This record gives sequence, C-alpha cells and structure tokens, in this order.
Amino acid sequence: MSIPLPLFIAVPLVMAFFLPMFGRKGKTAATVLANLVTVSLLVFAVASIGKTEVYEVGKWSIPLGINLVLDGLSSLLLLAISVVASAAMLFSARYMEQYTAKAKYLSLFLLMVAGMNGVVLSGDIFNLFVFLEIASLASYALVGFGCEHEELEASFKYMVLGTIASIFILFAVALVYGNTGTLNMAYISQAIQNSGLNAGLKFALALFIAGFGLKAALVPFHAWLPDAHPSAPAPISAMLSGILIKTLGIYALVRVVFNVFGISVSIGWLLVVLGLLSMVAGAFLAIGQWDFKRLLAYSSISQIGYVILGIGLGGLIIAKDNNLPWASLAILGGLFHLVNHAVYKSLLFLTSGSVQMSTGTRQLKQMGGLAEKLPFTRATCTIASASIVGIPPFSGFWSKLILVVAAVQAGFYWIAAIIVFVSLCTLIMYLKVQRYVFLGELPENLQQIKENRGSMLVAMVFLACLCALMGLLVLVPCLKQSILEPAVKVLTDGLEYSAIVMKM
Amino acid sequence: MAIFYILLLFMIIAAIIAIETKNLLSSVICIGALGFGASLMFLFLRAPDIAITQIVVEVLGLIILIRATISRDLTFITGDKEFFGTVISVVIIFVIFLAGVKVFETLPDFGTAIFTEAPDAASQTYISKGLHDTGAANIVASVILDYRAYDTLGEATVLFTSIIGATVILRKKAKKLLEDPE
Amino acid sequence: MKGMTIIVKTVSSWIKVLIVLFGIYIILFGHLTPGGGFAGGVILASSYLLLMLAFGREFVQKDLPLALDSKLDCLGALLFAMIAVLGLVLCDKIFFANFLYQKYLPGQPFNLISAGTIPFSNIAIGLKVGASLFLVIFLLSTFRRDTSA
Amino acid sequence: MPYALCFLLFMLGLYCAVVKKNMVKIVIGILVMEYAVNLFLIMLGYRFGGTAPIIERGQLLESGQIANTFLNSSVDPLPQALVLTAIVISLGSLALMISICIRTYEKYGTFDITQIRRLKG
Repeated sequence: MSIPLPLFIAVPLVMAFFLPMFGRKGKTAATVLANLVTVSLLVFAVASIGKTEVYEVGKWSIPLGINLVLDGLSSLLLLAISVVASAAMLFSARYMEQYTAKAKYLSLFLLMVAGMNGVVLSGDIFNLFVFLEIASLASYALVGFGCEHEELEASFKYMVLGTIASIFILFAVALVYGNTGTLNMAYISQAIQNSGLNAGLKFALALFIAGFGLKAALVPFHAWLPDAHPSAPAPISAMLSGILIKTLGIYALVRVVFNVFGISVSIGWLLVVLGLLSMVAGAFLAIGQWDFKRLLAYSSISQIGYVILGIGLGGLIIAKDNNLPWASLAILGGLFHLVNHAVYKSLLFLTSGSVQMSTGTRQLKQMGGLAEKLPFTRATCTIASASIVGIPPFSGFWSKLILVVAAVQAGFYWIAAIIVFVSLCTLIMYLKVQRYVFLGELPENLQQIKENRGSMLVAMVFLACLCALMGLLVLVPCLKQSILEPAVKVLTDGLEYSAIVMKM
Repeated sequence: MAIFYILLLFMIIAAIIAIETKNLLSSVICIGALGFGASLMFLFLRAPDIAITQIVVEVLGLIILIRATISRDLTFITGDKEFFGTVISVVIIFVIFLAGVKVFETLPDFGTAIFTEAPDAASQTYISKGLHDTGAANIVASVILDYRAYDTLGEATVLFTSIIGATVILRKKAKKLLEDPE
Repeated sequence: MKGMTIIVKTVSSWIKVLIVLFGIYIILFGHLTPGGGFAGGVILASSYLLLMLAFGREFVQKDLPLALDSKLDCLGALLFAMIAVLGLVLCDKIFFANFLYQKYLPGQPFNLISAGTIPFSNIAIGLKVGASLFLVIFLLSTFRRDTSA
Repeated sequence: MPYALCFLLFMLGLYCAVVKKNMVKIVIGILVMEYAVNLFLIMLGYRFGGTAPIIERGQLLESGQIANTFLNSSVDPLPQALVLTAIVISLGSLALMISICIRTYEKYGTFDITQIRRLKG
C-alpha cells in the first residue's frame, strides 16, 4: 500500500483546524478523533518503512515547486514521532481533564505533530523553516498551557530564545539563497559541490548550527530547556523532551550538515565537542536537582549529547579517513540512541505526570514510599530507568554499547571512557529517583492517594513494552536492515543525497 | 540609489531610539517609524505586495504592542545596570558584525539579482512561464498560491497556531478541580 | 466602554463600509494586482477594529459574536486545506494541484475569473486572516478588564 | 554596502533582545531582527531599474510570449513570496509573545525580567 506523503501533514492539519469548533460538550468526541489521528499516523509511518520516495507538491518539478522527500532517516523519525505522539495523546485523554480548553489543547498538539512531520519530510529549506515555526509556536503555547507563574515565565524564556533561533535560521536561508539562487536542498547541495564553500556559505552554516543547536538545547544554548520542559503538562513534556528537540534540533542540523553542506573534519570535531559538553554538563546538573521533572529535563540534555556525539563521531570518521564501516557503527549508535531516548524519556515524563497527578507535588523530598500506592507507575518507571541507565536487556544498553564500541574501534579511547563515566552519573541520578519517590517512608499527607488508571496506564504500559523490546531493533537482522540501516546510509552517503533526489 | 541609504539610515536611527529610549510607549512608536520606513523601502525595491502587507501588518502590530504597554504602570527599569555585561555583549556583537560584513562580499552586488546569473534558477521560469502556467498576472501571487502554495498552507497554519495559542494563554481559568478518579 | 461621540460613530459607520469593500477588492484582485488574501484579510479585520473603537466592545459583540468569529477562523483554514486536499482527490492524487486552472476553468488571463484556484485560496486566506486577527485583538483588549473586575 | 547596513540593523535587534531586561524591549529587539531579515531578502532580489513582478496587459504578446521588456527588468519574485510568508509568521509570533507578556504582567505586576524569577538554576 502506498501512502501519498502529504497525508502525513494534511491529516493532522485538517483535524487541528476542525477540532476547536468543538465546544465543551464535544470534548469526548474531540479526544477520540485526535487519538484516531495519531494512531492512523502510526499506521502510515509503519506502512512507509523502507521506502524512498520523492513527492512533488502541485506536480511542479523541482526547483520550481516544493518537494517532499521520504528516505531512511525521515521514516525513522516519522516512526519515532508517531509512537511518542500516540502514547502522549492517549495519556492526555485522562491527564488533561485537570485543565480547561481541552479541544484547543488537542488542536495545538496535532499542529505540533503536523509541524514535526512537515520538518521531517520537507526537501526545501524554506519550507523546513515554515514547518519548524509551526511546531515551535505550538510548543510555546503548550508550555504556557497552565497559565501559572512558572509556566508563563518558562514559556516566555523559551519563546524568546526559540524565536531568536528561528530568525537565525531564516537569515541563514536568505544567505544561502543569495549565494546559490535556489531553495531546494538537493540543488543547494549541488551548487555547493560545484563551487565550494565560500565565506557567505560558511557564515550561513554557522548560523544554522547556532539556530538548530538552540532548538536542540546543546550545551552552550541549553538555558531554556530545564525551565520549559518541566513547566509543560506531562504529556507535552514527554513530547518536547522525547521528540521535539530531536526533530527540530538534531534532525534538521544533521540533515543540513551532512546532506546539504557536507561534513568536514572541523564540523565533525565541533559536533563531537558539543555532544561531550552536553553529556557531561547535563549529567552533573541533573544529579543536583530535587525537582522530579527538572531532573528529567537535565538528563535530556545529557542524553541529547549522546546522540549528537555518535553522529558527530561518525561524521568525523568519514571526513578524516573515510572508513565507512566504522562511521556507520558510530552513526548507528547515535540514531539508535535517538529512538531509544524518545521512548524511555517520554515514558519517564509520563510516569512523573502520573506521580504528580496523584501526589500534587514534584519535589522529590516530599515524596517517598509510593511503590505500594502506585504499583504500575513504579513498574514502568523502573523499566524506563533501567533502560536509560543501560542495564542489559533493555534498550539503552545496546545503544550505549554500540557507541562505546564505535569509539574504541576508531581509537578514541577517552571518548569511550567519558561515555562510560556519564552512564555512571546517570545511574546515580536514577537511583536517586527510585530512592526518593518509590522507596522510603510514605509521608503522612500522601496516605490517601490513588493511582490514575485508564488511558494513562495503557499509554505507560505501551511505552514500557517498547522499552523492553527495542533491543530487537539491532539484534534481529531483518528489523535492523529495514529500519535503522537505511537511516544510517542516508548520513554516510552524505552529499549523494542531491543525486538521489534529483534522479527520482 | 541614494533613497535606499537615506531610508536605511532613517531605519537604523529609529531602531537605536527604540532600543535606547527609557519610555516604553515612545519606543513602540519608534518601532512604528521603523516599520513604515521598511514599507517605503519595499515600495522602492519594487515589491508592492510586500509594501501593502507590511503597512497593514505594521498598523495591527502597533495596535497590539500599544495595547501591551498603554495603561500599564510603566516602571522603568532602574535596577543596577550590569555595565560590564553590557560592554562585553556590545563587543561580541560588534565582532560578529565585522565578521559578517566580509560575508556580504560573497553575494552578488546590490542591484544585480542572483537569479539573473544562475542558469537554472527557478525565478527565471517564474517570470517567463508564470502567466502561462498558472494564469495569474501577479507573479508573486502565482508563486505563493500555486508554485509554492504548500508554504502558504504552512503560513496560514502558523497564524492559526498562534491565534489558538493566544486564546489558550489568555483564557480566564486554566485549571479545574478534578472529580475523584474512577 | 460606551464608545465615542456621535460624529465619530456616524463617520466610522460609513467608513467601515468603504474599508470592507476595499478589503474585498484587495482579496478578489489579488492575482492581478498587488495585494492578496493576507493584506485584504488584515484590512477586513481593521474595519471591525474601527467599529470596536468607535462603538465599544458590546456593540461589536452583537454584530460578530466571539464564538462565530473563532468558527470563521477555523472555517477559513479548513477551506484552504480543502483546496489543497481537493487536488489530491480530483487531480491525479496531486496535493495542491491547481485543478481548476488545469482541468475545469482555465479562464482568460487578466480577467477576474482566471488562474484557477488562486482567487479561491485568496478568499479562504482572507476569511481566515480577518477573523483570526480580529479575534486576537479583541481578546487582548478585553483580557485585563475581565480579570480586574 | 546596503547589505552591511541591513546587517547592522539585525545586530542592533540582537543586542536589544539579549541585553535588555524589559519584556517589551526584548520583543522589540526581536521585531527589529525580523525587519532586518525581511529587508535583506527583498534586497537580494532587486535589480537596478527593475519593475514589480506583475505582468500588465500590454506585455503579453500575441504569440503567448512575455515581452522582453518585462523579462529583462522584473525583480526576483521568489524572495517576495518568502518575505510575505515571513511577515505573517512574525505577526503570529508577535501576537503570541504579547499575549504571554500581558498574562505575565497580570501575574507578576511588572515587565522586568530580573524580578520575574521564580525558576531557579
């Protein structure tokens, strides 16, 4: 079955335009419809695995019109987006009952999903910017959804930094247009291959890295993330940490650096250093936190570091000695970690939401002994923690193992040592969560709490099963070949992207 | 040519006043001057579509901004200015500016558009085939609503998103008490 | 807010008609002359803004209730998305095909009815932009009063 | 040279957004940056003695071709389309940003971000 690519954007968009018409009475219907959309997106994403397709919108051949490109990397991201989105949407069905304006919330959620799908599929640099703005604007509004003091403050901070990042990206697009005269990524790539990088394009690349780095919250640019992610409602935190920073930040950055501008040794080192800084700084900052969601947010910075480290290491190996098997292994580790992190970090945020909904607090010191009161939350949280720390059967172990092996193989022993060291810090972090949330004394005021069942539970169990099974993605050859390897190949092919797109 | 320099200098002066003045309302008014300067500039750069849009957006944007500032107690920020931090950021920004000026030497000179040099530029096709392909005499309209209509869908969605976001942020009551679970 | 003096009210109720007409003109002729859905939509919004300034918020509420306004906003966006999706249905599965121009209604260049779906897209965008911008200005102007009262 | 002045405008906006402590001033800085980028894009498409990219009746020849007077003088339509989109996006983000500012003002009673600091770290 072949799915026309625009459906990935059109279905959530049309539903998002339609949903605000439901008032207070149609709330249930709106929730059901929104869930249907996310589930159907999941079906579409599964159906489009392993395909490579170029779709010309309005049948205008490129560079006249805009094209949508589906390749291995896009379909990997589409899959991750739709998995996290369906779980978070299911979770919101019950969780968002504590807020008003649910129909508008659902609409914003779908707009965010549509924006991310648009970013992932776009083959045109300006179009990528437009869809990035849709997803960002929806996320600014969603961070401030609760309209409390902290939420508005975090939302404003996030919005200012995010808008500056967007303007950087737009300026870079303008510079690229001024230098090459085209906006299509394949054509830009070709023009760069013909004429080489001049000062203008280098400046544009710097602006792209700064802009996408801000969106991805890599370490020098991370100031907004620890405020914005905890302030949002739990399902939105799961979306933001789980997938938004990866789509708007990492995916866009990697696409522009690898496929449009071409990787070089200096850019490879830059990515590796950014990744290492994020890993170490994020982990240290996370250990000191006493706010459950804030700890998770800092840990996201650290985990994003792993992803960009793996991809940057692969790029470095390609640029330095063009050893494709080694580079593929590093990139495989990075991308696999991206998917893993999407699943377990969103699960962790969902469990934090469940805990917060039951206890009414996010402070670790005010909790304790919740293991018997919230058995399912406890079980899923433990699975996710084991996964993020890297305990063998769970997913996180495999991606970290691949990263370590790749670093050792390429001779970067110190990088491997840092990876192992940061894993230990992560272990401390999550032992702390287990100790203060689920073990220990149950405080007096929490004797009466109950666990929230229903849709929230289903969403958490779904993600926990995925956590346990994700290891199969690298262990079973046919899954590996159909999902991960095409994505890796897109990056190792590098500049051949333009030839592939133009040929189709 | 001189008109561009005059307008640009006017805009820069307006921007400096808007940034440095102590009174928020006058700073908003200066942004208005900046916007109308930009609108005139667009007109002289032969972009009437943009000039019209800019001028109407400017009016609306000004109303929104004035709405935000008027009848607020406009406490001026008196707190101790971090002089050192300001100097450092000015220096950093100046250095980036100097680096950036070099960048513009790589662009084609002002007044010679890139699309006249690039052989397969899309814009060549737009102006020569646009009327035939889409039937619209206004080439900009044919670009935004036919060749690149997908962008315009995105644009309409951005506006929609921000309006829904604004209604969400400005709603009266955000949280409600939840009935007992199950 | 009761609104302004009788002179302002009378003049603005006349001018409003002219502004609405101008907005509609800008929208309809967007494919022939400068302007288009977006600029025209903002002009439409500003006509209601003028009414709001002259007559007060309650009067405008009667003329254009907030619920209707937000429905119009959604409707405009839906219409534009529908034009895109219709291309998928009517014209060989092409998203955003200008199906009217290519298949059904080529029209003559420089006429009002030409360029296929472009005028219709302009109308949809004009509707959407006008409704949504008026909505946001209305919300911004009423917000403070509601919370302080 | 006009490009450099435009870049100066961009940098002024960046300076304002980064250094100022007032929420409205930050928004103003962002607006200045947006104007500068829009202007820059339109400047890229300008050519000396150009005309607007709108075909008039006389310029459509009998053969269906467009007259050379138009082809050789029209400015670049593509940046104009991009700027139209960018202006709308900036208006949208302005509306959302001002809503957040007003709501924050209601909560804290000030626009000064040094006093709006409940979040630590």
